[in-house]
Amino acid sequence: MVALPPVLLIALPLLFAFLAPLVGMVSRRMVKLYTLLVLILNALLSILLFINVMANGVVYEQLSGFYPPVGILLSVGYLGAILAVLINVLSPVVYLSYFGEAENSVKFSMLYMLVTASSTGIVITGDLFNMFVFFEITAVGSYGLVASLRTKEAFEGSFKYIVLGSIGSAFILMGIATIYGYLKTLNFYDIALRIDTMPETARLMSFIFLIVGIGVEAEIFPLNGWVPDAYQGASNRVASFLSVGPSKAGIYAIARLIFTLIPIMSGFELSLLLGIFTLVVGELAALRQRDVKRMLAYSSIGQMGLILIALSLHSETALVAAVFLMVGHALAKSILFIGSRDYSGGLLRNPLIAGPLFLGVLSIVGMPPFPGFWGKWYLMVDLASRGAWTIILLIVFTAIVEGVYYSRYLFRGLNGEIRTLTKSEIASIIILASILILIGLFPQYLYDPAVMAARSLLGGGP
Amino acid sequence: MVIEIIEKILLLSGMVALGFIIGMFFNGFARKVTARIHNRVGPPIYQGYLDVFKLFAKKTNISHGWIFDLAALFSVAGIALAFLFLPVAGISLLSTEGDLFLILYLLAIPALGFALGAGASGNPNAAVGIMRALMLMLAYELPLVMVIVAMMVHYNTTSLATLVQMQSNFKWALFVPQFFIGAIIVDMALQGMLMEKPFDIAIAPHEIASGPMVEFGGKHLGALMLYKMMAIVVETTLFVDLFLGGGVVLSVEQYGWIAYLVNFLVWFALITFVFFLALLINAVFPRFRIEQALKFYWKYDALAALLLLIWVYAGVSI
Amino acid sequence: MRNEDWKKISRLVSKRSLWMVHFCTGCGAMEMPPVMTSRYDMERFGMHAMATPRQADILLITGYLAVKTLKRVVQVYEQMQDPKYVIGFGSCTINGGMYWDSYNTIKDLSKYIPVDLYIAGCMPRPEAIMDAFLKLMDMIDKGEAIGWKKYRKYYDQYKRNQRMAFAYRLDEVKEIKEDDAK
Amino acid sequence: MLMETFYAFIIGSLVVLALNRFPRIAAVVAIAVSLLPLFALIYWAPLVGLTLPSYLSLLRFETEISYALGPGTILLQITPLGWFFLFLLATTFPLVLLFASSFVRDNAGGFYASMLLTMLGSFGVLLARDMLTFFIFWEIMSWSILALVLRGHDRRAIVSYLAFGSLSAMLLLFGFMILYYKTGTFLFGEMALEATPLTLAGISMIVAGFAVKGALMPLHVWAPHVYSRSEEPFVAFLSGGLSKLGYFGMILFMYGVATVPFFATWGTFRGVPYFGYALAVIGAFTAFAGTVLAIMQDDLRKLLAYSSIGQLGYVAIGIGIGTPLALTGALFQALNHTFFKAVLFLAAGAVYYRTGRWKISELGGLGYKMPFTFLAALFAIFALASIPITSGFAAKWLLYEAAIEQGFLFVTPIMLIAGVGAFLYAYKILYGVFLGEPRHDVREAPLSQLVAMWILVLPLVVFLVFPGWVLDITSPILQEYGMQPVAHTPYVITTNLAAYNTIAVILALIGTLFLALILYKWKPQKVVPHEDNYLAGEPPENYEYISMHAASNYYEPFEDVFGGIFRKGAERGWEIVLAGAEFLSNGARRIYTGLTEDYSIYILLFFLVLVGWWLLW
Repeated sequence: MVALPPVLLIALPLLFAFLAPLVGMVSRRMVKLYTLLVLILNALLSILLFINVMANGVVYEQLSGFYPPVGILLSVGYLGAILAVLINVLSPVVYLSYFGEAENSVKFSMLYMLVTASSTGIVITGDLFNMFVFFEITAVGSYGLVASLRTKEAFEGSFKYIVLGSIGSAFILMGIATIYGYLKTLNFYDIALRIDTMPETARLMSFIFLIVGIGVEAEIFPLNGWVPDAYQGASNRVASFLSVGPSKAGIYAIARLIFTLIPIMSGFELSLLLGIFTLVVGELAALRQRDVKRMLAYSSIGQMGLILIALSLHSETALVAAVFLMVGHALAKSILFIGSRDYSGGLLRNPLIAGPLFLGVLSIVGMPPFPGFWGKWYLMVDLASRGAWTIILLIVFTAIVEGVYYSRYLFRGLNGEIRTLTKSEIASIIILASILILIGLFPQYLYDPAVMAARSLLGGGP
Repeated sequence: MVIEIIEKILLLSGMVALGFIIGMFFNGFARKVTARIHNRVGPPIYQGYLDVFKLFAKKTNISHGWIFDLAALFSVAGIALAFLFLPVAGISLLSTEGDLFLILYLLAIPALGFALGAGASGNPNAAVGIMRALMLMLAYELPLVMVIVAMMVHYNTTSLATLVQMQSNFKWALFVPQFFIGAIIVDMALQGMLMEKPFDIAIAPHEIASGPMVEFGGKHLGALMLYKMMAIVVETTLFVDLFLGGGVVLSVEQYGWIAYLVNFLVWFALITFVFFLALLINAVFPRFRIEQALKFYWKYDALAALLLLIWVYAGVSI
Repeated sequence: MRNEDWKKISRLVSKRSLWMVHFCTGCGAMEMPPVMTSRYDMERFGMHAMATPRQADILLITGYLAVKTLKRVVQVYEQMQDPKYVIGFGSCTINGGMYWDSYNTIKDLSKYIPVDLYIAGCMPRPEAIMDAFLKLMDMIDKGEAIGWKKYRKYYDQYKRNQRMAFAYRLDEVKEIKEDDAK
Repeated sequence: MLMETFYAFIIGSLVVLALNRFPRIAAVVAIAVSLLPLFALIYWAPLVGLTLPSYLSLLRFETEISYALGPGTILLQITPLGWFFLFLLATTFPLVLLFASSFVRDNAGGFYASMLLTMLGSFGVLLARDMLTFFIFWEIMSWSILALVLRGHDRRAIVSYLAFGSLSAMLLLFGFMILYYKTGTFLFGEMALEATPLTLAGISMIVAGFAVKGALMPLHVWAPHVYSRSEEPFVAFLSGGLSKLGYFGMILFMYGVATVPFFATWGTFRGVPYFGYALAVIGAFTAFAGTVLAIMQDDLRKLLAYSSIGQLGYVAIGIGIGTPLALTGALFQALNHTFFKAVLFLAAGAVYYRTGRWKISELGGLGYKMPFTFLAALFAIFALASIPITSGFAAKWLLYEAAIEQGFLFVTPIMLIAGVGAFLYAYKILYGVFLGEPRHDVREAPLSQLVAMWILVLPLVVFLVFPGWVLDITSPILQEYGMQPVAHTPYVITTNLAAYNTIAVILALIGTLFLALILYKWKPQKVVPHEDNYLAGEPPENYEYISMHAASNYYEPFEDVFGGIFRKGAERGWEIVLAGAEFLSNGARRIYTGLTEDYSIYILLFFLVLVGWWLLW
């Protein structure tokens, strides 16, 4: 097997993104196909990288000739590889739904590729500043994507996202500055090695700066004010992509922060607390929500809370649960977001649409044998083995709340005038649903990588 | 073996015939008693036989189809079946093959069969009558089953034959203080079971044209009359078996066939007495509306039965 | 046992168990309560008022019959089961009584349904009614109360008369006349 | 062949989904697949002591499968209890599909696919011997029911089913987790429960989770909505078959995983643990309230739904009392209920298929138009009312005996009075639908529907004569739980208190019927049409304005007395709970004001709180 450098994963879409206007000059319709091909190529690369990582362990690559800790380092860990595959495989599938659209926006395709590349960058980087840069690119790209619908709501959502995202960026930058000021390094490994030499206060301050900053992107309560508006304003495929790419990248960053970067006990406690709050607030807010996209956005918040809880439990089973939850959430939410375009009724009368949407709901609600179930099951097993009944009770309560509002969602898709989706959208949700079923029926193929990722993270690795 | 079976069949048929004969006698008896209370002369005491004979002698018999016919069949067969499973005067023909629960449910066969035919007639009066009869059933069954359950737990048996046996030598349940109250409760329920006033709203002739029977004439009505008459015997016998030792006064082992005769006469006297009590109430009361009947049974009768249950509960420990 | 004997026994028993349904149209119904209650007590003879024609043996018509009412009377009569007897009560059923010149009241009941026995008087006293019942029993015993057989035998004739009474347009009457000619 | 059966179900469901446009072929495929559990049932029959001719089982099935799936273990193994419930499901399922072949027209592929998945889930649940497997299959069953409920397009049905389904799933999950925490294993066989309050809480949660599926009050709210708004073949299977799985689970966890001594640790009442006694009381209340509510319904399906709830209450009573007699009664009642309720729902479906009406007050007089449907329904109703001319009585009798044996003074009268109440609504079905004035000129139901109904009636008749055969197959279950089986021969059941001889009852009934027939046939009769009816001396001529059918508000006086207490009682309660949740939800939504400045302030406040908490305080 050819061990391709991981940097291709970032570089290729970046490069091709800037070539897109050239293609657009030739034929604007070609751009879509071009983008799709690039994304598929990227997906193949990510799969190769994943296989490489699983076979040979963590893959490192130095960039621009400098050696770490000074130079830029890419380090693809197990979790990073899983997420890279997740982002890069789902990104073309989600993009597929753009094909039925009449408009051929070159800018949209460019931004899409940029965000794909930068989200991938976040999960495979080994350098804090690098991560910050990718965060910025992701955020800026996402602002553009959210606004791409050019409606009032879209601009409103984008604006809120910009404001909050900028505040978040500032916090990340402050965190980086603090760490750099004390340790004179930005390499993850270097920081992890020498973090104990930092004064207690500085360490905590940098932790707080970083978690506040990353939390904005990772949709953590109370930093996620932009989420409902941005998801509501954005077009469905953008909302879908946001739940695949940036949000997963954000949660990955938090995982790196609490596990590798500044592994302090109170960090885990804090993130557990945040996770619980995010879960409860998100699910409760969704219960009374009438707008479908807003409801799904709140539900996303709830799921993020669940993932955060799983991350902060600091155990192998819980981390496996987190991986399953991330994969399940990315798949199911992207199905639901794409499928819910024009969601006012009659949609579920078409079995080709109803099937994937139904499976998506089942996975989110945690019905076996879908990834969402495996995630909840392992999380519960872990919580049970330490007797954390309060958290179990909260999860149980929110799951029932989920059941109520998703049943309303299903009902709304049944009655009313018949509507349908474009063929490309249907194709895209069917592909997503197939992946969902496959992972659900053969969980061991995700379980083994997830265990490796968990062990690596627990051992302080990437 | 064959002779035994034939003997048994003959005995059973004889028992059924006896039940019908006594039932028909009760019809005339009831009318006579009521007439005397009304200061009338009343019909001859054998009037029941005449009526049934006349009905079966009618020239045309109008039916509404095969479901309608089921009524007559099931009501006569069902009530005879229930009678066979009762210990009569200490003679238990089939009563060891089933128990009190079976009898309670066997009593439902004729009732449901009757209701089936009445409903099949398509007459709304019949339907209304059946509705009232079923509700009345629900009403009186509550105090009835409460007392019966209390007795079952007290005597630790569900078999009526065993219950009768336990009451022999005048250890009647009536003489046990709590079941003296129970007897009064069940007697009130019996009034509803017999559909005598004040609980005869289901067959109110002036209001719903005799209710379920409205479409029945000729042999169909004859069959229903047989059912109603036999039902009197069955229900009063149930009461006598429960509280009055089934009329057993002499032990068969000791006195032989004389015991049978005496027991039988005592049983007959007792059921006549029980029925007579019901007639006395019937003759002087107006009727309840159906919801009043329901409230009466579930409020006063059932409350008394509940107190009885508590009493028995306090006295019994397993 | 010969068939004749059987019939004899059957009649002997049936006459002691006569159930009747009253068709109370006129003022004559007033006289029924004394008959039923303790003063005269018709239950002595096994007689009983029943609620529906299906169950009854005697149809007792107590008073005048308007044409509309006659329709119902005929239906009631036809719903009764053989053997069945009709008693016309009071002069209204015999000749219209005080409504003898009414355009809307039938004058002779026996034209429409077979009447076994009339009780004359306006209105008859309970004694007369009791007497009529005893007479009817006697007739049944002797096999003279054969109104139900007559109704079967002359069914067409009775039907024609009924149609005639029910007709209220001239062409209907004409139609009946044409049928008669056939 | 066991693993292949599961694959066959998955592949079969995909195939029928593809055959969406050819409903008849889809039906044939679905029925062919649905016979597999039946073969398995026959092959496993020796487990419960039945010897069946070997040619009956065309295929060979393993009795145990075990392999590791990811971190957990999948352990499937047939047990006598599983066999008993498989008997109920596997026999009902093909017949229900047969009925559906003429009933379901709209999107038939989706229907059969979901039905096959439902059966797949149930099959797995019955074989599961560890909690992971159990939960996976349980939830597959649960959500494939949801797929079928969605076809009803009814908001209340969908919302209540998914809400209570989640509640049930989460209660089960919570309970399983507690058991796992205390025992450290997922395998039923290896669990040794200590009697601690936490374990009891876990078992209670599991039992409550199953009670949702078994529609035990007050967790029954979903049932009437779902039963009354879904397709009849599915409802027949749901009420007849799937609702039993809740009671299967209860028996499994109360007597297989936990034991009577486990419950007895917290004290007993008249020989019955308090836990079981509470379950019995809840069951009795369910039986009574379900019956009362059934009496008040006008919608045929709602009536049957409440009747299901009431009848299953008896099963809960039996499980609660937990003596061998009571458990046998509960199992027998479950068996009876499976068959008679399936027949009744199918008969309701056949009536709807021909008339297009569900309301009892709009039906009438179908007994002469659809005589075979009527007779099947009549048998089922006799069984429902436990009249001793079907097997319905034996089950109730066992339960009554069990209650009296334990000296239950207050539960038994409620059971008995609920039994009397069953007569009321049974007659309402009979009169409203099949008797009375004929109002629809329709033909008899199609042959496939009749065949399905009549085969389902068969067990009711067979087990009337030989109730001992049911006791034969329940005895191994009792032995597995270390209990003494009930003494019986094929037609005599003997308890400490009395005996019940079915042959005596049947022969006496035949005899008396014969007598009555002689008496009856003595005189010839004349059949007159329905319209020749006593009604003010005149049959109505104009049917549009006058109806002689007295079926609307049939038990109005009853409703006057009980309506205020029972109607919507439970639903109100749950609505208050939901309102509470929605109040919280409004609070949560108020956090998201939609104002950017607020959100910015949140971030800063959050930062300040963290800083303040960690650094300054």
